Amino acid sequence: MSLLWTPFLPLAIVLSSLIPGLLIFTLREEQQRTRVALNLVGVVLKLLLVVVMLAGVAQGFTFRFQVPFLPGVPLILQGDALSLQFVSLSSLLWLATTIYAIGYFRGSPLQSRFFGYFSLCVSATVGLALAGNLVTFLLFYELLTLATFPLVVHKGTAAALDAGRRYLAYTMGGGTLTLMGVALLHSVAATPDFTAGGYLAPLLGEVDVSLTLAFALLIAGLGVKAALVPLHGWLPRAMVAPAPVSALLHAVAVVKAGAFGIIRVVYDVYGVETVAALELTRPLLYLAGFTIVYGSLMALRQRDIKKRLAFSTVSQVSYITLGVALLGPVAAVGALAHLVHQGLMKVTLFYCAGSFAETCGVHQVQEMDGLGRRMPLTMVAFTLAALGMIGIPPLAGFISKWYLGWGALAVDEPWVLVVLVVSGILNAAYFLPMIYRGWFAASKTGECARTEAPAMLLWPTLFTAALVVLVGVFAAFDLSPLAWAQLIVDREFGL
Amino acid sequence: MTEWLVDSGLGLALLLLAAATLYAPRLYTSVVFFMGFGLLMAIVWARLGAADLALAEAAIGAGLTGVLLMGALREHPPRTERAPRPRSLLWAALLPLAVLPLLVEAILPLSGGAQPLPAQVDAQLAYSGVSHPVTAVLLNFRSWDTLLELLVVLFALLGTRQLALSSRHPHPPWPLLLAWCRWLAPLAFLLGAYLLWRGAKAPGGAFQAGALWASAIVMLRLNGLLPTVSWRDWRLRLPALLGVTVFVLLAVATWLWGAGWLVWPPGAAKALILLVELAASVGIAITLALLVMGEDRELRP
Amino acid sequence: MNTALLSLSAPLLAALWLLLTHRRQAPVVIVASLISLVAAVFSLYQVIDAGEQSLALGGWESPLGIRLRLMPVSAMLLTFTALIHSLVGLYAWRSRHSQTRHTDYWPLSCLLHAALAALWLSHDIFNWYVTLELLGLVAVVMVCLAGPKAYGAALRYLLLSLAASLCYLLGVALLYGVYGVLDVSLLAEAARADPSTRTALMLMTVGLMLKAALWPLHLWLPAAHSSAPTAVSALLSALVVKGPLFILWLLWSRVAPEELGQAAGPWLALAGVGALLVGGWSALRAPLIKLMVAYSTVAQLGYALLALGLMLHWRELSLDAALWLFVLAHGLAKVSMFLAAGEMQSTLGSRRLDSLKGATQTMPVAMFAFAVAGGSLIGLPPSGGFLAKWLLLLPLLQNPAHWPWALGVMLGTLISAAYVFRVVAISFDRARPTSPDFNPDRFAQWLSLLPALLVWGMALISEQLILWLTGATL
Amino acid sequence: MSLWLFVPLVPLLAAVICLRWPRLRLLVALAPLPALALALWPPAAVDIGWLWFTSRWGAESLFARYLLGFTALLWTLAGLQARLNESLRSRRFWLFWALSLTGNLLLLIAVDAASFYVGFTLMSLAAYGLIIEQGGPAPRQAGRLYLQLAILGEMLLFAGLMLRLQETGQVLLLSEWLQIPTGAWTTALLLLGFGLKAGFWPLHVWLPLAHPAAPAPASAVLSGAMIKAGVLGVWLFMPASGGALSPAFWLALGLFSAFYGALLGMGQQQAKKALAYSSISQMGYLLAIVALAWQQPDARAGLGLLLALFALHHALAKGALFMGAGLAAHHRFHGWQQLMLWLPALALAGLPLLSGGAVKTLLKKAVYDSDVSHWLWLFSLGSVATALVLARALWLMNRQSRAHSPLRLSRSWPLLVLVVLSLLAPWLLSSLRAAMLDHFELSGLWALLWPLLVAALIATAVWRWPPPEKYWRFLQASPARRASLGVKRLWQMPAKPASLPKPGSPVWRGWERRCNRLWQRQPLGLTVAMMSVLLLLGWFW
Amino acid sequence: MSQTLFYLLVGAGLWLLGLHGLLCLRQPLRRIMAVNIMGSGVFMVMLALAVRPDSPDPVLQALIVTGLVVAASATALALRLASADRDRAQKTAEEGE
Repeated sequence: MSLLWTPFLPLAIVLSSLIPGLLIFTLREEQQRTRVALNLVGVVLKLLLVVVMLAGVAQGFTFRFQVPFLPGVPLILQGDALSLQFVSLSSLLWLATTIYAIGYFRGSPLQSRFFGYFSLCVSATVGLALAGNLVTFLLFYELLTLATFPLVVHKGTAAALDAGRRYLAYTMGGGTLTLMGVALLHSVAATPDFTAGGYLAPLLGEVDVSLTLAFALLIAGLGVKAALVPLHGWLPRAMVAPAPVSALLHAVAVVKAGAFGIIRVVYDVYGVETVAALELTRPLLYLAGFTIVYGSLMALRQRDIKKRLAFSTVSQVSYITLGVALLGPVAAVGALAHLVHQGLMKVTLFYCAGSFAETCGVHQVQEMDGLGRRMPLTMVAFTLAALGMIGIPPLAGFISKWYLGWGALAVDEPWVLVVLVVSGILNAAYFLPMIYRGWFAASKTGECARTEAPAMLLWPTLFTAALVVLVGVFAAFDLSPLAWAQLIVDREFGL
Repeated sequence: MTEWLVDSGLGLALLLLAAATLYAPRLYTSVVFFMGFGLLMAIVWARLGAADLALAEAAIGAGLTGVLLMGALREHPPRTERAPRPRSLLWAALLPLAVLPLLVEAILPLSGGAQPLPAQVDAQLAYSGVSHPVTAVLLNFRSWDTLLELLVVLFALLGTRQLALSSRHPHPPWPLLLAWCRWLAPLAFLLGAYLLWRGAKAPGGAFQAGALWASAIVMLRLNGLLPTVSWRDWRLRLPALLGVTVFVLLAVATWLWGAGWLVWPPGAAKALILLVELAASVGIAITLALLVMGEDRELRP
Repeated sequence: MNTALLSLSAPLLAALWLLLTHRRQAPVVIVASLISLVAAVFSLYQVIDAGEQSLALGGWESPLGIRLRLMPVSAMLLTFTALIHSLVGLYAWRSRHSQTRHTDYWPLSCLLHAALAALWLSHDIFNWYVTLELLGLVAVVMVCLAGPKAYGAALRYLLLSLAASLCYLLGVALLYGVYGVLDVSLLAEAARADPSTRTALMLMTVGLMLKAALWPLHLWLPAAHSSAPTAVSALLSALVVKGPLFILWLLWSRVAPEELGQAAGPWLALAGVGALLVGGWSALRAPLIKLMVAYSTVAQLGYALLALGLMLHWRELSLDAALWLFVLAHGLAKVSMFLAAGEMQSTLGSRRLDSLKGATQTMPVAMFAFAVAGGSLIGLPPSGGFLAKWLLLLPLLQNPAHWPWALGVMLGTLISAAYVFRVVAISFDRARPTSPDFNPDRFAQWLSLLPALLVWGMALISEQLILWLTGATL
Repeated sequence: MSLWLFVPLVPLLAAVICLRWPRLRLLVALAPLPALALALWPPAAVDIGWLWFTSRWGAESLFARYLLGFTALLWTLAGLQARLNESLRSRRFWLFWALSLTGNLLLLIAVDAASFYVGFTLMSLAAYGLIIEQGGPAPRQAGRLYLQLAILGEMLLFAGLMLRLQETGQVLLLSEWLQIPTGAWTTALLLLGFGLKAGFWPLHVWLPLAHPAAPAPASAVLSGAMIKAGVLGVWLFMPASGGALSPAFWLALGLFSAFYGALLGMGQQQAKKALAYSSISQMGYLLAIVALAWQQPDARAGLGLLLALFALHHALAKGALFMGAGLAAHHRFHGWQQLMLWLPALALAGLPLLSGGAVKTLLKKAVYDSDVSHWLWLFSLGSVATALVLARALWLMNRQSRAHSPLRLSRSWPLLVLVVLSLLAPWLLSSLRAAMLDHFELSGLWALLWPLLVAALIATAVWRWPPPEKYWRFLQASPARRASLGVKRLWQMPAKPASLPKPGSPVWRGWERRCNRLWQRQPLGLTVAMMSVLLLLGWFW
Repeated sequence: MSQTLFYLLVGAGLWLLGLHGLLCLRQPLRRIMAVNIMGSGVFMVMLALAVRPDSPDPVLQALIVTGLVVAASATALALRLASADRDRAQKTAEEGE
């Protein structure tokens, strides 16, 4: 690998969606083919670049792109193991979601705008993943908010606008808190690159108050996107967005950005030791535990499929936070693996919800009766993802839950097991009735003709559903998310 | 003692007149009081030994502003006015009264103390091209201020040009005034020219002269002796802009071919200052006249 | 230095040419602005290269004569002024909806340009008075270009502006009475912390605050700025209010004795926070498009005032850089915002915010410009607004005792986000879109986007800019 | 590629094929055959490095081979029987059949805990599809309760597994776990988790509902094979010395369960329900055997074999009975065909020379050798109860089947094979063969026969003078079903309609308007006043 | 009390009087006059300073001239603006009727 082009690889990964996105904005509505072509070229290019980078990072290369920004704080795009976990997930799901969205929006207006912002959203996500220091992270974190808002309000209805306003209110608030936290940290410790093991340890004992406040600010700011209770209010409303958006929002872009940020802050900014010394994670741990249970309880009470899924996200994303807050290497593996696993499962569920709504007009849980006959393949995907969510072995969710439970015990926090068990039961309580209705209940309207979703909607769904199974069954395989998480943790914890 | 009595009388009269101007029940009375206030001010200044300023105040502060106010009065029928209640006036007076001690505290130390500048002015007066220090300051030492000030005057004219005013029709002037005008106008021209010429050595100068010329123009216009010239006509625009244009061009010229921005060549200083003064006077005269008399068809073609 | 004066005289000569020939030739103005821009850039280059420069006008050294001084900040502002004028001029020329195409806007904008340039270069407290008057009058006159409905606001503006000038002038008189000099540098050497100086500074400050529409003396601004023609609003918000601010800054950072500055700092900073909150709140509740933008100016000036006050209080000179970055970022963003707002307002045929429904569809570029500019106002990275806020925040956060001020900044950010996104959200309403009265003017929309892109483009040179400003204002 | 991979893969493949071509149901029915073959001729265990947390599959001990063998056998025969049933043609049924089968086989060949857990879960959940197959309210309710408890068990098991793993230092191999003691929480969680599947009292509540609801072949595998997995789990996961509670407690629990099941079974009105209660009773015995093993860890190997044999015996006999009960619901058994019902029943009751007799002898011997030999009479009494339940069940089946069409062998040959196999089993398996030598002695014979005779007497008496219905009725009450419905209702309580924030209360708006009016009316005066006020600040400064 | 100080005080008084007028009065013409009186106050202060007996100061006098002209121009504009505004108000009222 020559040294000349390696710095530009991270930049290229960001640009591979940014440039198509900007170009798409300029297209007219009817230039469907060009739009699709641009999208696909970007997607494929990004995937290729990510693969190259994966190979490089696995061999220990670092990819670092830097431009000056603030005095002493350059903008850095850097590919390390942790960022690649997130980048790969985003790129992969971007591929699936792009195809899904092309099918979903066929024939509807304002496509150029949609796909433009869609690409921007992915660029921001990828940038955020590749960010090499806190300021760069903050930059993309805010850009993500901006790029996502038009997607949330894409439908332009009163409900969508309400959701959009709420989304902005929460995320801008979170962004401001994050900014404060970043600035506070910068004022006490400058802003060096993310470092495995953190860079604040030398300051312990001098500026503890600042460090604690900065942590609180950062977590509160990131917690908004990660939908920690009580900062989750935007998420269930944001589900009014079109299905591909919800899928991306819940699986990759927004909530994951928050969770990913928390990971970065805890591991690469503060470092486990500093965090432990300041006893910062205990409140976070309790909050995450509470969020997990609360999200599930709320999901149980929803009638709307997407709303139920949204509250499920609230609950599931906090698994990641929980794993991080446990501060043990095992729990960290669980958290990092869940970052990917939850993404795969939730994206599948939202694809399915979108297909149900588009193909059969099914929006409510009660209307799902007999869907298994009408859309068997979609329903299979839904079932697999839902079972994964519950944590049924050997699906994806089980793997993360296993590591989280193990990790909790390893750091002597057995009560976390109770949270996991209760959450599992509640997950089952809201997912299984849906599965039951789909497969075992007879359709009330008597329709049972087979009306499977169009191929563009079906294939991405099946693809991600298959991944849900594969990453679980082959968790021990060298290229699985779990193995990669293990690699990250080895590097982060210096094992 | 007499000095003191006179001073205190004048000062108190000034304050009283000012208060009367503000709070007189009728607007017309107010305007009259205001003109009286301006004249009294001129007298005070003359008494304090600033003849230049007394002249300027009389011409500009009292005369011109008074005429403008009188003109404006027609647009403002008195019946529309709602007088503020005395009690609210008293309450509102508390604020300035509370500020007064602060100002007094600041003013007290100022009555004495030597200043560095007058000596320097005296020292450099010989090189300024004129012998009257005020003119030297205005047109040589601080000519930049003056240039900008001419721009201010121009802005007032340009601003007036933007304002649509439909109901402005010239009233027939007083017959007596009409009769006097024929004599007064040339006199004012002459007096202005004299002041301009004298400005180099003694109190007087472009502004005073411009004000006098303006009054002459106004008088002639009122008599119908001058035609209505539209702004569209370069013959109006050129003189109105003459002062600024000449000044700016001279500034650029001194930069390009001279010793630097606004540096008058030693020999030609007096001539240049006179040129500027003349141009400025013409400009001011036209501008002021337009400000007083300007009609829509004149200003907004 | 000569280049700086050239940058001043180019628009002045252009204005005189236009007035003499009585033509409304937009290209002349734009060319003059561009010449001025080039000259300003040269002068900026000279300053970076050779440091501060001064020129004694008429060959008379201060205190007798007037000395012009080209400081780094003034060179920067000179460039900035020329740039904004070129951008706005371009818009006013090309937009079908600019209400200023066939008016005296052209000579007036040139004169405004010249007045501003004179102000940046001036270094003499009385000369400042004259430039302030110039600025005030030309601003009022330009507001009047909007026609009779703006007269009320313009009259209030004029009267307050005059009162403020006289307040300032009384302060000048007191200072002159004490020290006998007018030149800023000489004053700075002589200044003592006595009651006269204090009162003089106070009078000048109040006058300048009124002219700069700093809270709580901002009440005239929203009406005046929102009723002016679009291009004028842009110039007023971006440039005119910055003039008094510049003087205020020099007055306090150069002239005022340190102990006075230290005592006055918290008050100014408090006023800044007040501006952020009150201005932001009013913007949030404003029913009209341009009124909202105008109130946002009030709010944004709060940042500058906050930076100024805290700089004085703590002698934290890096805050100067924050102050000027705010000015730059706000200027560019506000131009974009006003142009976009005006373009949308006239195309959609209503001044009300509600009429922006569906604007993302009907006028995407203008709405995008509005949002992008708004992003800088909020301070989203990597826009210019963010850079400024970053510089402002760092000293605030360094010491736990200063954190309450940071809270003010945070609230300000949140409230600006709220008012910007309130508009953005409305524009996404596809349910009942307002249909445009005319065919939207694409080119004009792009012109309105240009400044917003520039303010985000500041990120490209941000490091040098900040380093230079931090060094330059020291 | 190891042969063990075929054990779970073949059923899965068969399921996929069957989904595409539903006529190939036979493939699914025969899918356990590789497992059966491997049970007979087992290759060495293999490590599978790429599967979840790396796993290890195999069946090396006799114990494991017995279990695998009879399970595969039962599944095969039940599958074949199901194939003959016209009403079981839906793809869904066969899919779930195959999935349960996969799970069941997987947990049997699992040597590591994770694989066991995976198989266990798969089996548990897929069985829901079997229970609910016939549709209608009863299966739905039974299925709901089953699923609720299965999920609950699953989660508790997960927690227990995690705790156990922590105790064992993250070693997944089950064989390593035997020597490592366990804590109270782990014990409780594991026993609850597995117990909910095994179905001994008081965790049996789903069983009496699920078995009657499921189709007969499904009930057969459910009762014959699947619930054994629960006991197997307890056996494998707990240390050799038992959990935190004393083994005597578990022994008591097992025996109580045995009597409880029998007692309630006697009062049932449905043959399959009575059989289900009998299963509860039998699971009590299995639990008792496990408890015995915990009491005397040295005898673990022997008791383990007993456990396997008991399970095998119960699987074959109960499987045959359930399948017979299913057939009896639609057909009349006549003549020698009655033997297809009687023989398994008698075997279960413990008739000498049948599998039951042999197992009972072994069990009694084991008890006799243990510290609790004074409890031996309870086991004998238990035999009486078992016999009574089976009598009741047979009587109910008989009553049902009278009206129906005659049974043809072409419809029931898998049942016949099963009965024959259960007859042959004690002779084929050496351990049982040895036990049967006892039956040729009078004391041994009498020990087994007297409970049967007592039971026969009681049965005849009851048959002659039946007690009034009302004495039975309380036995049929099912509080669990009601509780399950309650849980469902609680869960599905609709969310409150989202309360939208009120857009500005009138009071607040009024204030705002007043303020606006104030400074819009007099901006100039107000500003000048503000100026003065600001100047006044000079006083403070 | 010296003459200078007396006139300085008179100037300050005029300034405050003008301020008070601006604070209370509603009529545009009166407000304009109030501003002018404020201006006169400032000029009075400046003049008093300019003619301090020990050093008569031509610079300050020149400044006053400049200030006067500026004030007069602004007043002219303000008056015209007031008239125009009044005119507009009348027109609106007529249209309203």
